[in-house]
Amino acid sequence: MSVEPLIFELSSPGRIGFSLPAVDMDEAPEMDPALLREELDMPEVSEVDVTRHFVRLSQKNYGIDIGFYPLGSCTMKYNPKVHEDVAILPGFAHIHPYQPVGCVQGALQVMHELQGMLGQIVGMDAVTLQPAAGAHGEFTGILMIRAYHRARGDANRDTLLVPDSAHGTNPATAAAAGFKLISLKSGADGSVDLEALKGVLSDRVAGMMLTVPSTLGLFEPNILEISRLVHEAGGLMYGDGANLNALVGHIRPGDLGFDVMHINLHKTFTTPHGGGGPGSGPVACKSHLAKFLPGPLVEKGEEGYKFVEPEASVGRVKNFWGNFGMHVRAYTYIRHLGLPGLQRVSEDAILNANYIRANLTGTYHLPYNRICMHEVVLSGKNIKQETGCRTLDIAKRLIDHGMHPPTVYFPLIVEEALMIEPTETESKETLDQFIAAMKAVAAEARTDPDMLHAAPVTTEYGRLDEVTAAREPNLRWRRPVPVEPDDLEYVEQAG
Amino acid sequence: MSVEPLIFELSSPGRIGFSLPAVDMDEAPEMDPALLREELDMPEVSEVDVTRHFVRLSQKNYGIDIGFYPLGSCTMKYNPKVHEDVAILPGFAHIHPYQPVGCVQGALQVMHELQGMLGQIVGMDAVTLQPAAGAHGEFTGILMIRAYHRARGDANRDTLLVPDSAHGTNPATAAAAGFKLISLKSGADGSVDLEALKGVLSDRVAGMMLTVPSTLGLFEPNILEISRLVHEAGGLMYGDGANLNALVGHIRPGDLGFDVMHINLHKTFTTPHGGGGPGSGPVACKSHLAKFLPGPLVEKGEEGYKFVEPEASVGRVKNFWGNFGMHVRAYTYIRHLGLPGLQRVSEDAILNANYIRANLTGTYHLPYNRICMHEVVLSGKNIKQETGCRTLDIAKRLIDHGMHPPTVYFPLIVEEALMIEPTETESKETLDQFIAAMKAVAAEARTDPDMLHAAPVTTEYGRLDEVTAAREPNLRWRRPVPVEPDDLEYVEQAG
Amino acid sequence: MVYTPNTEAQRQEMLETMGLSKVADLYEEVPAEVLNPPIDLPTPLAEPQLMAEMRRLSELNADATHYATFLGAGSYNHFSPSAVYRIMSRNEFYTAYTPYQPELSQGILQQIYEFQTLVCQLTGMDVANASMYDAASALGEAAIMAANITKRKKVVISPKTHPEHKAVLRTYADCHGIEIVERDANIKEASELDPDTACVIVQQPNFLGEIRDLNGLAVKVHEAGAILIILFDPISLAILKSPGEYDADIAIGEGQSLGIPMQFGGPYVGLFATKEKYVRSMPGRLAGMTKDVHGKRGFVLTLQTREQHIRREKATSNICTNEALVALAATAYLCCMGPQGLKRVAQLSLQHTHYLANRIAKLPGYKIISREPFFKEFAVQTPISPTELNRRLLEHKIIGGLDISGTKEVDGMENVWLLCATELNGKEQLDRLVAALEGMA
Amino acid sequence: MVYTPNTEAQRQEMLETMGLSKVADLYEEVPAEVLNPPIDLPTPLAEPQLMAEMRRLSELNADATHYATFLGAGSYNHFSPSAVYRIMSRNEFYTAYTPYQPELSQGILQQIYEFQTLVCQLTGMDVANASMYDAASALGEAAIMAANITKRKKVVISPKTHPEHKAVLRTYADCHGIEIVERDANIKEASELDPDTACVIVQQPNFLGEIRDLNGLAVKVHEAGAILIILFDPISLAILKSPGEYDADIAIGEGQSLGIPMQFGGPYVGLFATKEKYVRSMPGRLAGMTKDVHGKRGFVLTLQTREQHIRREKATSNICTNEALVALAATAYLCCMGPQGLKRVAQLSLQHTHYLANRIAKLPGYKIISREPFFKEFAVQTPISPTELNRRLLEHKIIGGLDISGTKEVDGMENVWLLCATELNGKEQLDRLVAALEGMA
Ligand SMILES: Cc1ncc(COP(=O)(O)O)c(C=O)c1O
Ligand SMILES: Cc1ncc(COP(=O)(O)O)c(C=O)c1O
Repeated sequence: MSVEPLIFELSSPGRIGFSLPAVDMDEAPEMDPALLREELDMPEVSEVDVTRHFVRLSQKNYGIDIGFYPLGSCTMKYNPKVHEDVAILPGFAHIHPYQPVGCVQGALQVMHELQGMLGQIVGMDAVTLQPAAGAHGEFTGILMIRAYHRARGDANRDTLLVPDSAHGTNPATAAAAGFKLISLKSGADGSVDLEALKGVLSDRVAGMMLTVPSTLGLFEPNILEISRLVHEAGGLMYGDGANLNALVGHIRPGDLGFDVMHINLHKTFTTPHGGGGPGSGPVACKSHLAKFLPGPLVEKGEEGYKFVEPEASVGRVKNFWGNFGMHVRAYTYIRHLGLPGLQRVSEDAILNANYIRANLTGTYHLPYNRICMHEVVLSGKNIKQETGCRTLDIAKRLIDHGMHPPTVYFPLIVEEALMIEPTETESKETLDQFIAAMKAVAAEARTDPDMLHAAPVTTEYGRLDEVTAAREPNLRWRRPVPVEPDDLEYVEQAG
Repeated sequence: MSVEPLIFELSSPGRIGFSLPAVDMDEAPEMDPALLREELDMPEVSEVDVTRHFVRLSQKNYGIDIGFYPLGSCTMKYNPKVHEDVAILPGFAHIHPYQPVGCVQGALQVMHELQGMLGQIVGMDAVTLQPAAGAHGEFTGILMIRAYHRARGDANRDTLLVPDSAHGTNPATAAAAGFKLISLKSGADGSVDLEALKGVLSDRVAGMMLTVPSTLGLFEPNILEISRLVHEAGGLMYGDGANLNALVGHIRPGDLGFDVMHINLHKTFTTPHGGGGPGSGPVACKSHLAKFLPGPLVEKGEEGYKFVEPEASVGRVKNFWGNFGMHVRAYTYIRHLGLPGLQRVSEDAILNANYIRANLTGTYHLPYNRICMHEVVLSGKNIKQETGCRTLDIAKRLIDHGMHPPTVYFPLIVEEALMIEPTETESKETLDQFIAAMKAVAAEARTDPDMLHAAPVTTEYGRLDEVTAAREPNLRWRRPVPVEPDDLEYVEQAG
Repeated sequence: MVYTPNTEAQRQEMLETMGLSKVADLYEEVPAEVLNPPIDLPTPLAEPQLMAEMRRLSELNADATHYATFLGAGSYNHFSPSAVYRIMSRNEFYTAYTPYQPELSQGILQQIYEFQTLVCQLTGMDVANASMYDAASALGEAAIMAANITKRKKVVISPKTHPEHKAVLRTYADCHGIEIVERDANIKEASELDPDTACVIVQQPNFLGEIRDLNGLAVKVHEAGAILIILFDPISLAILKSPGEYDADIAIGEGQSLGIPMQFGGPYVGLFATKEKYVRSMPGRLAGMTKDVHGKRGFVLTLQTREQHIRREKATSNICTNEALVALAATAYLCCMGPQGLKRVAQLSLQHTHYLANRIAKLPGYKIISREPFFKEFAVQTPISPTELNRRLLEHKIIGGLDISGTKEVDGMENVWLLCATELNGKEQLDRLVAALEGMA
Repeated sequence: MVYTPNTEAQRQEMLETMGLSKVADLYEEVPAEVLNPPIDLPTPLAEPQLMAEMRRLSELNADATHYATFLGAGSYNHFSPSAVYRIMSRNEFYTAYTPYQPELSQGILQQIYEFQTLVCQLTGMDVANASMYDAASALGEAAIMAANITKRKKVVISPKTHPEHKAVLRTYADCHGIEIVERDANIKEASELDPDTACVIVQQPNFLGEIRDLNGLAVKVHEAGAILIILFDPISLAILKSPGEYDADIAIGEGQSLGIPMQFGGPYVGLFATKEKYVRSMPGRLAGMTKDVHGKRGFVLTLQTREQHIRREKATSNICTNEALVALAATAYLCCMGPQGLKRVAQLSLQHTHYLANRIAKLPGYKIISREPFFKEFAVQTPISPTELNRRLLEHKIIGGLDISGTKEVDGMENVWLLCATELNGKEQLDRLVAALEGMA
């Protein structure tokens, strides 16, 4: 495969790639030239060019539909094809958000039932589908916590507790929502350190953001006690539901003491990640927080489904009703699998992660020697000490073995972390291949560390220079300035 | 990229990839075991496996949507994406051919109008859409010619004339239809040799199969005279319409004297080739042959569109009404482009081919020094004489230059033929790249012939051993016989 | 223009390169009297209007996603998982040509090899080709192949075979002076085959959906020096004895059942399998396994000396373009279904069909004609004309069965309706049909 | 199960590998009292039934392929060529994650780089990011960015801005104690900005479709030490002066117009562009060009130190998942359209809208409220309630405009209707609407 030109480099003046009717009326008033733009320099290509360009680019990209994609914390599971067929039905794809509710009852039914089903699954009383992604859900939930305290006149609670194992969006959200942050150091077993927690609880604490299972892939055995302590101190429990895949059908975060949480439909409910988005991050809460939800919600009334505004809403976080296209897919998934199917999801997600844990412990360092949930975090520190090969090298070398590497260097609290989430849609055969590849790489690190430093070598591209990219950012293409004859003359004279 | 396992090698006993309801009734009588099969040994894989397997396989395949695909005689033009969206509309995709005509009027309208539009384009009076491909259309047309003579009591006409430049399906069709064949040697300029033609015309001649433009990419300048001669001798003119792309909108085969012809919708009217099919090969004829068309045809009556049976039909050549899915696409195409668009198709197809001709003559031998039509046939015989590199080597080396090679070794009458059909959907830029690559390969043949013999070297696969494939055909996978312990013992004892 | 990328400036530039001044110069060899005749075509539509117009036309048709359909007779409304269409619409597959350059076509070549194997597994035959146009034309080719192998000129075909298959067979056979005799393909008849018989053709299940006991038939046919051709429905083979188990010499099937949408009759895909010993007489393309220069496993088209592009008038058939993409879809379908899924489809179809027959049998004036067991369709005699029933059923959003009144396949019997039920005609639909019929009594 | 490939035997085998005997053992750390609570979900549906049910639900909605729709207000029924969807549904694109491993993600990385460039070309700005959730949340982030840059806490926004954008802005600003003032963003007002002003936000065309003359505005805003944020509609930029030409500091747009289906409101894509000097304050992902070890041009995510996964609470935003696939579709759309196509879409929308306004203006009791020129929507005062009009129009298979009676954006005026026409509302549809309104007089 050769370097694919930029679409700009394929442009030819006057070429067209569209098929549109001619303008056959002259109804608009003449416009003041001061309102009009001067030129529009964009690529001029044919539909043939566009199709080929993007098909060829796609071939330079890895996806779940190519192979194993064990990014930890990302739940890269198979995206059922039927979801895509459902989502493009004209009655879902081509409806306007402001249509009179009477003529979008099917859409409202999907949203209403999805609210209910998600509530059932997480054990919460009310759900908004509005947030666009997990981080957006976090933001929404944290605003609700603030609104809750404010409404009670408890206005001094300006601090959130976040464990040091948390995903980056947790502290970033706390900051974005205007909170101060206390980072909680995890205990030796990866769990929340109860004593440390007690030490920081106060009437300044608005709540705690907790991920269960944690980003270490571990269940929080003291979760009920943690919730009790936080509640006792007047705080609320925010649940980061990114790892719901481990729990779905068997354990409800609502039962663990969480007051409010988000759900990543693009993880647990397998709406496609699309190269980084779209996602969808519904927020679920207990009844005492329901009135603070962003509006509108969908309710079923006498005359059908309708929108209603919660009485003390924190306000909108997004235009319209959220990423409806993702709601449709998640709804389809839940109706396809039902409770037995979802339970199986959780079981096999956990089983697969533990199978990897059991088979790779020893080859790689296992920082927390416990049964894991949907993912396992290993450490390459033993390899690094022994061979000088870093986790980055291991990851790059895995590419040569035909696999997408796991998440690396996260969670931050694990040295040389390798965060592996296989998901339930992978077979034992695939896991065995991965395990074999991981072992092979570990062996190669010992026998030929340079091979790891040089990896990947079987791909079209070798390692990319990220340092220069950041130092001298080139963030857009610009038309090369044509050399004018005058310029040339000038150069010649000067030269 | 690594070798993709066969789907059979991915099978795991008990794994399933389907989602179907359970059998919830017991209504059928018990069946005699003598009617039932014993085992069904087929691959057991998940939907994940299937998707990945075929996505990975697809990446090992070249298509028009990857790049230039100048196979001569194949008209590999861009397949508009809108056609695919139209073809999967439920009202086209999910209708049964035997539905009462009153509830499929839209489908019948498409067929009826397509019959009419194709008739207009080729200048013929009646059209059947039934044949499944070009060769099937030839078969149909030749049966009509036979029926015509028989109906006139002219039963001795058992011979067809076919130029030696014809596509293999022409002689094969003549044979399949039970005719004898006279192969006509082409003249020095690639055209039909009028004297030779006169020499073989007789009352045994049922007709002549002629391709215009010919497979040499040349227009037949004497076509009117040829038709006159054949008709004078009591024969009919069969037109192989595979090369209609050169004529569409500007020249009608009906005006050239053809009595009956087929049209390859998968060429001129850009229904996708799909790795070798499906195609669609409507047959068009003048009024004197219309009653022999295979039935049914679609007519517009008082109460809407309906099927009618031609009075002296040669019989059916296919189930149902032909490849309707292809009719829909071709219909969409014609309604999109209209006459101006189709004229532009022909013009640019010819322009592109001549541009290649003009630029590669000299580098390669040009056997017929004339303006060509939609394709140009070159010869690698100069390269072969000079360097020992054959056309096959040139083709394989072109692959290393990132292009699909043209058709090679056809037409048979051109030594070391390279048959290049760019089509109108390619831009000058692409042609320039191709020309540059062809020149580069010619240069390499001189400087480094071994590089050509070894080509392709940049692809995942090197040249494949076709000889062994044909000598010891392995046409299907068989489950490796598991080695029984007994067998091993036997081997050990024997050994 | 959207699909002709050269700009006016480029066209002019290109013309100049070759010493021409205008596009018309390219047509200089064409007699002026035939150039640019009037051609009457509709005004072009831009893509948005085009899409709207095609949607409008499509919605003039009653489709199976909005109607319950009980039509079968060679085209079946089976379910196809979404994954199948997504696979067949991969650009690299559907925009490729026949894989003549194997280095650039390993994807399709390997898939053809897998398809051939799957057809063999399903039919119990030794080898299968890469596809034929459809079952009917494949049957025509099979009869000619049998005639060529046996050097005989007579074909015996069971009368209860799909009438269009018989019609196509007649067209093909006629070209070679092959005589066609309709005679029941039972053991007794087969014991009395005359020595001119090239082959015996039997459809299983037959046109009326009946499952026949074909055990022992092959022995008789072979004793007469003839070839046994079994025409099968691929879904039925999930449970029924396969052509291979019956020792058929050639097995022909309509692959449409394998997840291919009905599409008003095509494109479908003809399945063609035979015994190893007949492979060189077989029509159609074949992919074979081989190695590349580095010893890596790969695939190529092989045994091409049977084909028209090499052998011209001596080829086993004139077929060139086949139904490759449909075969690809069928391959993906078979892989998604697997043996268990395929059995489920067959069982559901079988049960639904008998459920319907059992209910209809109880309606006054209806009489089941097909002999049990039948597979996914059956013939029933009706109190009023099936065409009239169908007309009335449309108002209930039901597309009724095929009116086969007076046809040869039912010995000219009047008021006969051929009804079909697949896994997609669930209990709700079956009950709805029965209730509608009750209401029409 | 169809998406959980391990068989029972394999599950058992795997459990044994790790010394466990049953699946329940995996949950041993979970307190028993919270394990396996009752969860009430609908009975699972198999794929055929599921597809039928979802089709049924979808057809309860009146969609724009079957109704003429005149709704705009932030979501537009523009045409999208079939090629766009075919591109975005390439498996390698839609099943990929964020391109953290560049060696395996060059396709998406290069496409992001192209998207960034296209947004810059369209807006006339220096740099653009890889996408935001939507225009509304992007606006919220932009205001915070402006506050951070200027270290000021007041935002001035033009009142005729989309009310939901204003609402979202309020939610975002509120967290940081940023005050929001609604004030017309004309030169006069801008000359009197108080020194606390972080930014001035103006939507062009505004909520009522009006095109404002923003020349000179930036000078005044900059004189006050504030930042100018222009909220644009990308289609309008084919003809209207760009934010860059107006010297805006930040340009925010809703990318839905760029060939993204309306989908009942999402997923859409927020466009975010700014000046070079502000790039390190910008939220969202960025792709940059670089080289690989062999010197080959390639792309990586860059300037990640602005982002949450590196900077955590110090990040410029908490955004992680964005709208990458929608941005990909917009990229493909822009490439298909090119400058000429985009201008055509803009011209057709402009003409259709004025055609409609010109006709409606003549109807008794109707009065156009929006000031000419407007772009693809306009407000009109109606003789009866727009909600009632909409109700009646549905019977004509017309989805009417938005009822904005009594809203702040029209100063509380009663009976105001916001109508929109795009290139898809051709003459036939426009006449049909006018005729229907005439019939209701
Ligand atoms: C644990 C955790 N929390 C939050 C998020 C943020 O979710 P999103 O990317 O949808 O904004 C992620 C995403 O990877 C995550 O893994
Ligand atoms: C000149 C010519 N004639 C006939 C045919 C046969 O058409 P088909 O492949 O559709 O059967 C071809 C196909 O390549 C051809 O090029």
